[in-house]
Amino acid sequence: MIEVRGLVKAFGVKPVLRGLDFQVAEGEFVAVVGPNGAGKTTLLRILTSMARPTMGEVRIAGLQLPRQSGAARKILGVVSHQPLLYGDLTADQNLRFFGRMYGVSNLDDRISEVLSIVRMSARRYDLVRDYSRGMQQRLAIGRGILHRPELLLFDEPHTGLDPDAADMLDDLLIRVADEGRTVVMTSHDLTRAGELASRVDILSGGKIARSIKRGELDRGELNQLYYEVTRG
Amino acid sequence: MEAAPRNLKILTGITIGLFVLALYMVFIYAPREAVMGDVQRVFYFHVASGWVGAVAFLVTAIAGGVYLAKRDRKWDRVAVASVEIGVVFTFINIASGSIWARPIWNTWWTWDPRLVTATIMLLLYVAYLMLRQGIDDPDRRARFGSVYGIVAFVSVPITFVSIRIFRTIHPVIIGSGDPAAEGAFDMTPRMLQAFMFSLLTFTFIYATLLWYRIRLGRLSEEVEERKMEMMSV
Amino acid sequence: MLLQEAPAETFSFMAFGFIVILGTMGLYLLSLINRYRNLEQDMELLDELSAKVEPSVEST
Amino acid sequence: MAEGVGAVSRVGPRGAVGGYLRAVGAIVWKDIAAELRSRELLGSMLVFALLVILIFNFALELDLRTRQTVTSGVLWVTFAFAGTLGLNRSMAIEKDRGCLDGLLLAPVDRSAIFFGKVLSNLLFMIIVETIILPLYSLLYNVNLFHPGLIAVILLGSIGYVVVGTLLSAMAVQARTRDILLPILLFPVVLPVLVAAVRATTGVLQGLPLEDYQAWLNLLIAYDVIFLGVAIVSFDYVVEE
Repeated sequence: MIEVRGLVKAFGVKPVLRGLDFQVAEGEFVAVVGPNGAGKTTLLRILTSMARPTMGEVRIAGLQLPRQSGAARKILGVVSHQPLLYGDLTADQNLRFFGRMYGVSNLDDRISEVLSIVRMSARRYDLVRDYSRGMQQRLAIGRGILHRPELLLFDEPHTGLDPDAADMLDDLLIRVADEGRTVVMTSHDLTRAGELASRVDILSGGKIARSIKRGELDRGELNQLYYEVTRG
Repeated sequence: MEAAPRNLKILTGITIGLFVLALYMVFIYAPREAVMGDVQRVFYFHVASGWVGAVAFLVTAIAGGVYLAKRDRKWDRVAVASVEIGVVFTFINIASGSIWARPIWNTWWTWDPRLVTATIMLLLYVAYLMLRQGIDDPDRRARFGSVYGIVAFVSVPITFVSIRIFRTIHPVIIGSGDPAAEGAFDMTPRMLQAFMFSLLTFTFIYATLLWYRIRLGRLSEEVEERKMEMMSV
Repeated sequence: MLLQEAPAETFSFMAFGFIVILGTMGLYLLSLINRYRNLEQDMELLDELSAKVEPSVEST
Repeated sequence: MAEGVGAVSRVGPRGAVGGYLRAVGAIVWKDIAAELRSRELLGSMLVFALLVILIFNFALELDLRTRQTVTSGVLWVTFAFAGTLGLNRSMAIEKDRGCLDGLLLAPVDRSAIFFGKVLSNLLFMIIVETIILPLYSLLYNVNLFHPGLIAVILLGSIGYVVVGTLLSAMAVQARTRDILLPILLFPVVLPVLVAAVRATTGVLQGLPLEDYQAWLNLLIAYDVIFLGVAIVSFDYVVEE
């Protein structure tokens, strides 16, 4: 689904990613973890074609970025740590707008369906501005899956959520992933990442330093490895 | 940074030589103008400065286009360097024109199309520099600079045309709308030679300054780079 | 004024004009030199700093 | 619209055009829906426009004779000032919650996003103009109802909004975003303002078309040239 080879991204003179290789097979749920500033968000922004790579090859479902980004964006669903929603519109209007941008068919039905998945049906006609952070994030996930994307990218989805809201989000993430979609999530929360993902990749020094499949290590070992890789 | 390369040293030498010669031609070789007197001597460098301004902004627009196509930062360095020099010489052009106008048209300022266009051009490129100042990410700065450099350059001829039509329709209150009408003079061959030579000299001055300014930009980026490294250590 | 036979006495304006032209060019040149000097000083400072930092990093 | 929806995965020429227009329409619809809710943008533009006209009233002493000659200037300065307010706000809305990213993630051409924003900005501009014109007419007892005026205002507003939308997309991404837009915009749109003011004067004084035809041509040329420049360069302004 995702194939990244030798990816380099520099902001000005400062390299963030230095020859990164990264593969994700179809149906996998991969969590990319790493300390702040390691380049997790940068990696995701390149995968979403919001940033262009300085060097290296990036393919999504066989489509080369940034050249074929238009086609790639169709199969991508993105949930960022910002909600990407309009505060002065209701949930219904927000989803309707993005549905039209993506050309979703049977939009009314799909909006109802998505709202019930993210458990926001009761707030359908309320302004997004008045939502709590957790509700905004749930609606943002609704926006991300609205057009039935094959590949979902979550950028620090737990940012700014209280523990209850974060647990609810986890349920949602698992449900979304179980529908057979490929998911890539960045996080700085190692524990959550380890519980959710089928594979945890540790990003350090601008590269994927380690890649751990679920069940390979227990939580303590994973934590220790993480600190060894990122601190050492 | 290494010392100036040999070609730049040679160019600098030529430019200084040309400049000394140009001063000689403007002050001694060219005759005193029969009507306006000495102040007409300002004309040679006045026009040459305007020429440098126009060339500089053209170079900025082209360098901006090349940057957007190739994404090589060196083109952006050319673009900023050229704007800076263009702003300096456009200012010289306007100020010297104003000084020339005072004894000839009896006013420091006339709403002549060329003068107004030059002034708006100056404002455009001051805005360009302010835009760049407001952006921290160097790649974005380069991209926005390139776009604005092109937009600004495209707007200049339209501005000129609009002011030209404006002047011809409107009654002219002070002086003449067109300096060719009043304050015009027949150039003697020596004047023409001094004029052409000034244009050549200022083109060389532009090229030399551009080269030095590009090197300055590169050095500044190197320093930034080093500072980044220091901070990450 | 324009009808006079002799050229107008405009020497002072010429002088003023050239002061502005050459003065502005000179100022720009000075600013270039000044900026260049400052950057070179920064560079030297950075050299010194990195010379100090590197051994201490290796020793720890 | 229905055909466009079905043709998304297999984009034929018809589907592509349908999808493009649908995206443009969606952006305009979204901006109108948000504005109906908040009324921030039009509200601030209108109040500001009225204030500018009032200030002009005292600054210029708009007596009967002066009015004949300065009306078009006062109007266009008012539109231009109020316009920057609207343009800034319209782009700030996109930037605030990362919505611009959301727009850019959609599988539509960037120029569709540009056209959508241009159309909604143009709409807001025209709404303000249609409220200000009769109001000015009422306040100063100047007859502004003239069919030719519509063409002039439309041509002038298009040029202003096209350049304004492009430059406001840059300005909101700068650190100095609140002060930057007018500084970037006014020197570039100066020909639009000059031409629009002169053409408006021509229309209001009932001059024959030949007398201000040159201005209309200039406005058309400006609109076409900058529409081209803006479409090509908008991609570079929104990418990262």
